[in-house]
Amino acid sequence: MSEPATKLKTLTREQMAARLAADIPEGWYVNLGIGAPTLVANYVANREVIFHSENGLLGVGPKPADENIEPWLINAGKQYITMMAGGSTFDSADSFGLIRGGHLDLAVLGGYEVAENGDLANWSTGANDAGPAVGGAMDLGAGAKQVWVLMDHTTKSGSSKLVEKCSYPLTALGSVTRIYTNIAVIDVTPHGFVLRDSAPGVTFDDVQTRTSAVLHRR
Amino acid sequence: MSEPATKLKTLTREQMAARLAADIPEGWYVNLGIGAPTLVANYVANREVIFHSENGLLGVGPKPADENIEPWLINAGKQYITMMAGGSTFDSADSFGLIRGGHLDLAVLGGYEVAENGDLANWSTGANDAGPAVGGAMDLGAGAKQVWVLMDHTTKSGSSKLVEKCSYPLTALGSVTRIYTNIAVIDVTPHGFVLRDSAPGVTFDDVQTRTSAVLHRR
Amino acid sequence: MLGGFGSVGLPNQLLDGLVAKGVRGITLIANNAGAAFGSMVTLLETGAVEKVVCSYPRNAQSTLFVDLYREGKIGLELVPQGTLAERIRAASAGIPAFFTPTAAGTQLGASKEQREINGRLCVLEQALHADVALLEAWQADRWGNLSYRLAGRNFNPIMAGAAKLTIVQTQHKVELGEMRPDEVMTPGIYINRVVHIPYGDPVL
Amino acid sequence: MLGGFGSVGLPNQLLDGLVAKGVRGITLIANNAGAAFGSMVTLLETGAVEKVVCSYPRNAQSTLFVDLYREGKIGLELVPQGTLAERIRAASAGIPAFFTPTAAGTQLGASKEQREINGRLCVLEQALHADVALLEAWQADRWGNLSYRLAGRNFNPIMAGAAKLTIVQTQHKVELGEMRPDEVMTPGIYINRVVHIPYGDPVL
Repeated sequence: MSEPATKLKTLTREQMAARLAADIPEGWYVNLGIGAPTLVANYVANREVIFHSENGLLGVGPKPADENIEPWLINAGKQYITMMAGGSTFDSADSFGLIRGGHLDLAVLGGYEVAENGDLANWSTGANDAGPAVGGAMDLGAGAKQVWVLMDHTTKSGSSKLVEKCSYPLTALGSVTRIYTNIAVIDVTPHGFVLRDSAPGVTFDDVQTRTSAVLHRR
Repeated sequence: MSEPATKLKTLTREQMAARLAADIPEGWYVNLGIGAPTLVANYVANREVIFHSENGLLGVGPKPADENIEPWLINAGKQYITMMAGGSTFDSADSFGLIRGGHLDLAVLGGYEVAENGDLANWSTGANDAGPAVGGAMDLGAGAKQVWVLMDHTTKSGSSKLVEKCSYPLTALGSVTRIYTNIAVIDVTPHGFVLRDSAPGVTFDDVQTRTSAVLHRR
Repeated sequence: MLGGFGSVGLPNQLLDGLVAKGVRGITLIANNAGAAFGSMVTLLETGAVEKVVCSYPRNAQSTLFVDLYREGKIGLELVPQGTLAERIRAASAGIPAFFTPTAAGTQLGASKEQREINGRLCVLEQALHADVALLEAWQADRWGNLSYRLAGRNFNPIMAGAAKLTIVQTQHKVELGEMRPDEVMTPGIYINRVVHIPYGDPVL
Repeated sequence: MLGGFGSVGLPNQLLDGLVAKGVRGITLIANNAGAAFGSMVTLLETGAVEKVVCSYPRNAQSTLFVDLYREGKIGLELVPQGTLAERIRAASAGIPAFFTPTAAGTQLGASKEQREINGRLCVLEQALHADVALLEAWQADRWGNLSYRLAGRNFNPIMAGAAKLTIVQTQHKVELGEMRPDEVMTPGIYINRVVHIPYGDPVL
């Protein structure tokens, strides 16, 4: 694995979420994975984006104030939510029919690794520290029109999470179309990784150094 | 084909429907095929029987008076109907999931031929005088817990419609459990046709003579 | 792909538009194709429909379809009604193929892959996609959320999502939120265009 | 087979009954199995559950399931959530098996029949039946017609019909006809028994 030469000023999780949110067009139907992807909802306030939750909801609104909690409204992360006007409810088969049938414009998922052919590994590190669990990750990976991955560019030990070939168990084959990391935005194309944007002060070479696959210029 | 020796007094369509209706227990969920089977609904007034219609209704009630027609309530035969209290509506996929999933207690269908192994032919005479059409017959034949066929015992020319093997194109394999004709009620069992009941004045031999397969006594 | 069962839930005015536009070479996917009146008749008579995928192309008041079929002027793929519904639902739900006992061992299953599953003969059926779905709803809002009236539901909710382009004619336009979350029968995600056409009750 | 997503729509009191009855040798089919409190914990702790069929047997507040699993005291069939839902729906709808792109080419699809359909690798999945389904509803009437409250719907409607015996605990009992035909989310044909348990709101 490549060893970064210099220490970069990286984006926070909130900044990463905001950067990703900026690219979501008005009117898109979007599913946000559990964890960091959930933050994306905080940065689309000026646009009408319709959020889906796997447990059977479309039109998920912001978190309620404590005094306004509706105990029968939770999202797939088991957090209390609200519904927007225009929201709808349905059962789990319909909810995943919607996902698998290619109706979601976008799923934002976390990732352990993304390969240059778009393969995603995000459900198991093999070691299964927290025990095996897959949830809706494989369905979202296989089903959404666009799969954007929101993750740090490297592991804590400095290894690239953007790789030639995933070493962890796969979630879905060739499904990732874009990656938002704490230093860059990278398109996954038929030719491999293409740098789309980088964080302030981060150069192409900075990103390539931290990517264990060939990075192409746009 | 056997030639009846004597002319029998046969049941009318209404009498056949009433005879069949008498065997439907309270609480059953029942689908009535288009044509003569529809008449069965007129003879269960003293029991709570819940009728299904393929176009997405459970709890179909009697025909409305002309002045009370609801134009958005029709049955699969495209006749105006009413809904009972407790009725429900759903889409065509759910309606046939209900059929195919084995949830209906009973489907009452018309028939061209029934074989002694329970094979049913009721959708095409091969000649297709009225053009090809199948509707929900194959789904009902394959899906309902019980399939009872309501039909004349013989064709207009006197041929038996209860046969060793169907000559017309099949609707469903081994699915018919009972046959109500204008002269008899016949169970379809692993051993073949078994006479269950016959019309007033009709003997076992009368029925056997008009049946082109072995008829067993109960 | 055309919603409706008989004339209830049928998008008549969108069909009129199809006639007015002069679209030809149509493969029509609908439960019923044996129309006795209206634009369906025009589409059949003018040869705009090349093929029908249908469970019941028969009508007590008209022999139009049967006549065309006998003369070899129109194609037909006859599909059991439940299999038709499930194939359409499968297209919307991302299921490319499924096994069903319906039609196994019959003429309509004869040309298909068959397999015994749990002791029961089944046929493999394919998802049925369309280029365009024309639907009829009772209520629709700006997002395309829909509700249907009584037996007007039928094939409409499952066809929403089974086509590349889904157009709905609605009897009533409502504001976002007028339908409660539980009242929405088809979420707007499946709908591309909504046209407000308060045409009134269906005629049998 | 157990309805609910997390604690919303979970039939807690029917689970209590299962504990009180001392049922053992259970194969538990549910979306979540990593309970932190309640009868689910008792069922796991007492070894009443032999195996779990589940998409997410993990809980932020508890490592109970994971500990049992690591010690080899409980079996697990991990199923992607959408495949779990579709397999249950298939059981109810009489579809013995279906192809899906989900999990194709992954560990969870590795032991299954795979086939390329329309250029896409798919796995063949089987209908998932149960002996008993325990469900939670908001309203129920004498026929067993059900409605659910908001996110309480989830797996409940599709499990109704996927088991030989379906038992529902309902928050509210209503008269026949109080729910309009369009308000019934699960028709009573799928339901065998209804128990009226006005237990109040779920606790996360």
